[in-house]
Amino acid sequence: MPLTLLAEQALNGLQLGLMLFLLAAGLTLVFGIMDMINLAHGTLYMIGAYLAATVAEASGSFVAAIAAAVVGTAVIGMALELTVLRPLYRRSHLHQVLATFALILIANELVRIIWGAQPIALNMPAALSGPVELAPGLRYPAYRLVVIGVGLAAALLLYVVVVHTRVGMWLRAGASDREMASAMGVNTAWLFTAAFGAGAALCAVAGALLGPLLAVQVGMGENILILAFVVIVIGGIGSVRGALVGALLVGILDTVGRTALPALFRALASPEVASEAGPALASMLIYVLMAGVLCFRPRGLFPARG
Amino acid sequence: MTAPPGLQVDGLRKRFGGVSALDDASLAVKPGELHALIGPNGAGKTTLIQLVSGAERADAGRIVLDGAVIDGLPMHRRVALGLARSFQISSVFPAFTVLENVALAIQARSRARCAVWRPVAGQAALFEPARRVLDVVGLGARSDIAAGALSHGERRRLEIGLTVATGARLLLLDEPLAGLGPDESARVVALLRTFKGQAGILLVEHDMDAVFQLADRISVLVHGRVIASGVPQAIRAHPEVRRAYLGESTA
Amino acid sequence: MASTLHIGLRPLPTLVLVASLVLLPVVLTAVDQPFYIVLASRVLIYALIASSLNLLIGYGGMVSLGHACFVGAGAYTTAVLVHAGIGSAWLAWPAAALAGAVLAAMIGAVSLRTRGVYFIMITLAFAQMAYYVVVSLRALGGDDGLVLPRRTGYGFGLDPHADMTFYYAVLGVVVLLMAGLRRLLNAPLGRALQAIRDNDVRMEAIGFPVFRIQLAGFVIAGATAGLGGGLLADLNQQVSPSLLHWTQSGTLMVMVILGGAGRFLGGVLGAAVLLLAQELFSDVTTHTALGIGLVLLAVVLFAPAGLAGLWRQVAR
Amino acid sequence: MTKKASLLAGIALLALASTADAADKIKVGFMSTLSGPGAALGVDIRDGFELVAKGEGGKLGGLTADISIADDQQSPDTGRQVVERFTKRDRVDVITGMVFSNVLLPVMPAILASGTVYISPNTGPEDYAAEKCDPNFFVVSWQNEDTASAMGQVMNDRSLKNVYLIAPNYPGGRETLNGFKRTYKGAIAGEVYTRLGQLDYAAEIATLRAARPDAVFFFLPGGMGTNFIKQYVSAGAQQDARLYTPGYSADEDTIKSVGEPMVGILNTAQWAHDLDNPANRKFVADFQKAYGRLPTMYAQQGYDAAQLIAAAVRDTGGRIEDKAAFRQALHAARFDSPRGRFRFNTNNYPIQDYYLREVVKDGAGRITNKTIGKVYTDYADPFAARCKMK
Repeated sequence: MPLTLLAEQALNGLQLGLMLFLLAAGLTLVFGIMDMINLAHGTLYMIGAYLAATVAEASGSFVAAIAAAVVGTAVIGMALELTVLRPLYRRSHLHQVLATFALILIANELVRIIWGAQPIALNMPAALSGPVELAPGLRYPAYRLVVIGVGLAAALLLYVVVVHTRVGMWLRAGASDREMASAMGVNTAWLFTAAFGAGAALCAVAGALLGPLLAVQVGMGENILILAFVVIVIGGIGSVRGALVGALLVGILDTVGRTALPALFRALASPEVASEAGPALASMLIYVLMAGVLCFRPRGLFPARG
Repeated sequence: MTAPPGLQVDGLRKRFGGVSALDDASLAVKPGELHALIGPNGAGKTTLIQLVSGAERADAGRIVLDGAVIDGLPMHRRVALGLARSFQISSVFPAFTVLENVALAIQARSRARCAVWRPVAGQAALFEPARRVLDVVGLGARSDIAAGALSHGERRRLEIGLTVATGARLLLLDEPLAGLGPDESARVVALLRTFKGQAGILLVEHDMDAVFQLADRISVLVHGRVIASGVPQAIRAHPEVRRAYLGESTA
Repeated sequence: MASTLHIGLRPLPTLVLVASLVLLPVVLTAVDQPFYIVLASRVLIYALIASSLNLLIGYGGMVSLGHACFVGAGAYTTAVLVHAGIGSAWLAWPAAALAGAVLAAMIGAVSLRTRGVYFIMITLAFAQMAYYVVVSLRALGGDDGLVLPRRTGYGFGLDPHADMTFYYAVLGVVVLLMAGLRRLLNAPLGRALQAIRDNDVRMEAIGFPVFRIQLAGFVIAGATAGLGGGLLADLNQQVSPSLLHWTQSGTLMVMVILGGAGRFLGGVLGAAVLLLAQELFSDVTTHTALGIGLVLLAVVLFAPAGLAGLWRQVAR
Repeated sequence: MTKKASLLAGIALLALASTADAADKIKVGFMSTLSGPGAALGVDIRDGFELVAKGEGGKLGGLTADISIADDQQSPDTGRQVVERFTKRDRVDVITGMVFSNVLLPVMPAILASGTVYISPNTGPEDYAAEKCDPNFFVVSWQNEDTASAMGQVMNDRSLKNVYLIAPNYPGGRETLNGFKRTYKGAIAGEVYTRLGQLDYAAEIATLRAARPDAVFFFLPGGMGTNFIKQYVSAGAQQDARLYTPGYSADEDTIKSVGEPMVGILNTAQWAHDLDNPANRKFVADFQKAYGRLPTMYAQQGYDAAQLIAAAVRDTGGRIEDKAAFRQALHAARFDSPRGRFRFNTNNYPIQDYYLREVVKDGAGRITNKTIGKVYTDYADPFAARCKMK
């Protein structure tokens, strides 16, 4: 593999990983702090993308679209938290799975009723729609570079908030021991709503940013939700650092697997076997990684709770 | 070399992260003896129970039960060999009745413990011995209510009953008096006295009056190390113990 | 003996239930509505599959989000056997159960090392792997699945393609297995599973091999689901990867929780209500999912013990 | 448990409520993918189909049309259930509507076993084109390889010598690439099968560009195609190797959701909304009036499925109870298809023309398909020869 291609694939893996991180960070916070399985997290991502597409269409401004999506989705997320999810915190994971599964069904139908069954358009700003030359022979889509930048910025921001601020201290305390957090006098109800809103906002950032690269359609949340779950389980539920490491691992492994495995099989096996086994194994790779991690570290790479 | 009968603990070490919880702890419990383990908070008493019962693995050291090394065995295998523990915080089956709780412990050592056909209900072989255990711990009259509905004191006694019902020859009791009022405490002390001579007991307890009333021998654990072992009078007189521990706690 | 754990059978309602299930196809044939015989067969099969998941979730405390892969294993086993010319249900159905059991043993051996959310996710991961294996293998028809040229036969001159005959075969299997499941739950192993659900640490401390018992429960549930998959392959005369899709695992879980996890007939009730609701809704609207979603949400918020629990609440 | 009993009573009542057949109407079972990510296609087929009945005041060929619409949720298991309902409870005369071959193939044996006619408004699988061709199975759209093989021809004509192929790893994907390779004569720079439902194609696009092909032929239905095109164009790869695809990945629905990046994509289809014939002008105008959007291939196919039924009903004088006559009328039906000339081959698959379309920005700034040539005239699929049906 030539060096430029290798560099390009590394960037691709990084970019996929960072996007997964945006989704996984919110999920892992909600999970860690509230001990809540939220299958509807992907739904917030979908709502973010739809809001962004609608505002972009109406205003013509991509920045306005992202801002509106972030605010709108955070509000919807907090409203959801206050009405439906709050009564579920003390219930078993089973009930949380069922209720949020129901939310997926409802949200998908509502989106279909409001926006129709056809995918809708969300385009990147024209200025970013081409490639840039990073090095001789290495052209990379400008938009994906922006996505990488935003992903890194979000990761950095989260790191600063979680590690260096009072809110972050509460979050960490909440993730490791909820009783202790409330004993410390933290208003957990407010903290939960805010954390949920923040998670929803991160979803919206991911949805709005990925919209120009992916189809904005009903059901777009579920595919990516499963990936986000894989990420946080690998990283250790409740750990933002784990989510980052897990996301990058998944992003890079998936990218490497998709390019290297079929090539490897072509070199080793008959074309018949290769064209079948290569893609099959590549599809499974991240699940194999997750099962492997859990086999040796049943609580993920960075368990948040002792 | 054949080890003497009873429980031998040799040179146990355990670290959590950078902190040493047990550092070369050794002690021996003879068959039928009530052996108390005392020490200040954080001395490593519960860690020792965890390691001996098999809930956690030691970093180094040896645990021998009646001549057989049991270090590597999972907890349920150690129970089968005759070593059972109780928990500092009562750990029962709240949805099961009191009688069913104890019957479970009997079931654990019956040959048909995982049978799939004959209903449990009506199996006298499980419930008769369970009733006898309940009579011993004084819960005979409460056998048909759900364990979740018991008072704290009753639950402490069920906790002991569950441990006894395993039929173990050596019991590890982790603070059986924790949180009990004087009346309930006296009941449990009387109960423990009836076990003396029938089963070896390693008793972790903070109630010094109870310890000195009951124990045949006492070991003192400080900073993860057993600093003294002997009959109660000897321990009471032991200068190091007085300095390290009793001096503060009897004040 | 006072026990809330023993699953008793009141003779009269049981008799009424079984008798009405036996009479159902006769009545439906009399009113010339054979379609509902097929629907009833489907409900029975899903009742069995949901009950096997109820054994895991409700009685064993093992919240598996990968149960569909055992159904798929059984279904594909049956389909492959039929394609290989082995067309007897007496062979194909036990083989389907065996396939479910073997897969469950492998997945359980790894997954049961984890607890809680991690268990939910690792079972999902394994099911996803199984899904991608099936989608990718051309020998299994890939995304198109496999069509069974005929149903597996029972001998004795019976025609499995007659809706009524097939219904009775399914009914026989389901009643037999539900009876077996009841015995299992009342037997020492069933007790041990429920006790582990409530307090696994204590079970280990009184001498039960917790891991092995959970694995046994997992394998039994996998075998039952595999058998259900075999029946499903026969019913539809086709198998496809959608049987193994994660939303299918989710739907099975919905059935269990909707009906009442840890209630003996919870799985049966959940499967019946969900499938019949889908059938009713789909006649009037294509926004079926909206209705189902709202109903589910209402159940979780207002009847957390499921419909079986609600029934008890109302009856009181 | 008494709850169960009342449920059963409910079912019995429901059964009694359905009425017996009336001879003065035609019952159509329309099952399509109407929810989930594949719903866009199913909805277009349905809208096209209903347009015909609406135009006739709720009738098809003079008979009152009783159309039951059901959602297969893109699952063969659900599809099978619907088919049982159509054939055993509603006893419909015709079934139609399915989008995806992975739903159609598993349920088709049950439909054919019941003796019900099926009219496929979309997928035309190889299975029923050759030896297994069936007098009750009609395809009003195309054989699955047709548009791809037309594109192979286009690439030969354009002297493209080194083409890169990409499709999802499922039977439909392989079938389409086979169709392409059947006619394409040049070298293959690479052939990649991706995960079904894949989101990110950055890695594949990078590998693809490194292979330096003259052109790329891709078949990625639904959202996969949208993702691929958006990412391909933003990588600037369209300048190096142009995108070619069967019409389904470059139709008005995809254009609407992708927008600007679609411009320049070449695709082949049996129909285009700018074909100049009266039937097409009426169809496109009626569709836009009724639904406020441009029709797609799917809409046209659904429209023709309904037109086909209407023509056969008309030709039999409404006597559709005579199944043999009805089948015969369907096979021989003459109707004004928006695509122009259309007739059935011996295997009940179409003989029709194929066009080359290019996505352009038209004078009004609207991005849409423009027909730029005809590839095939009276094209018949290569499997018909193996069909023994006369």
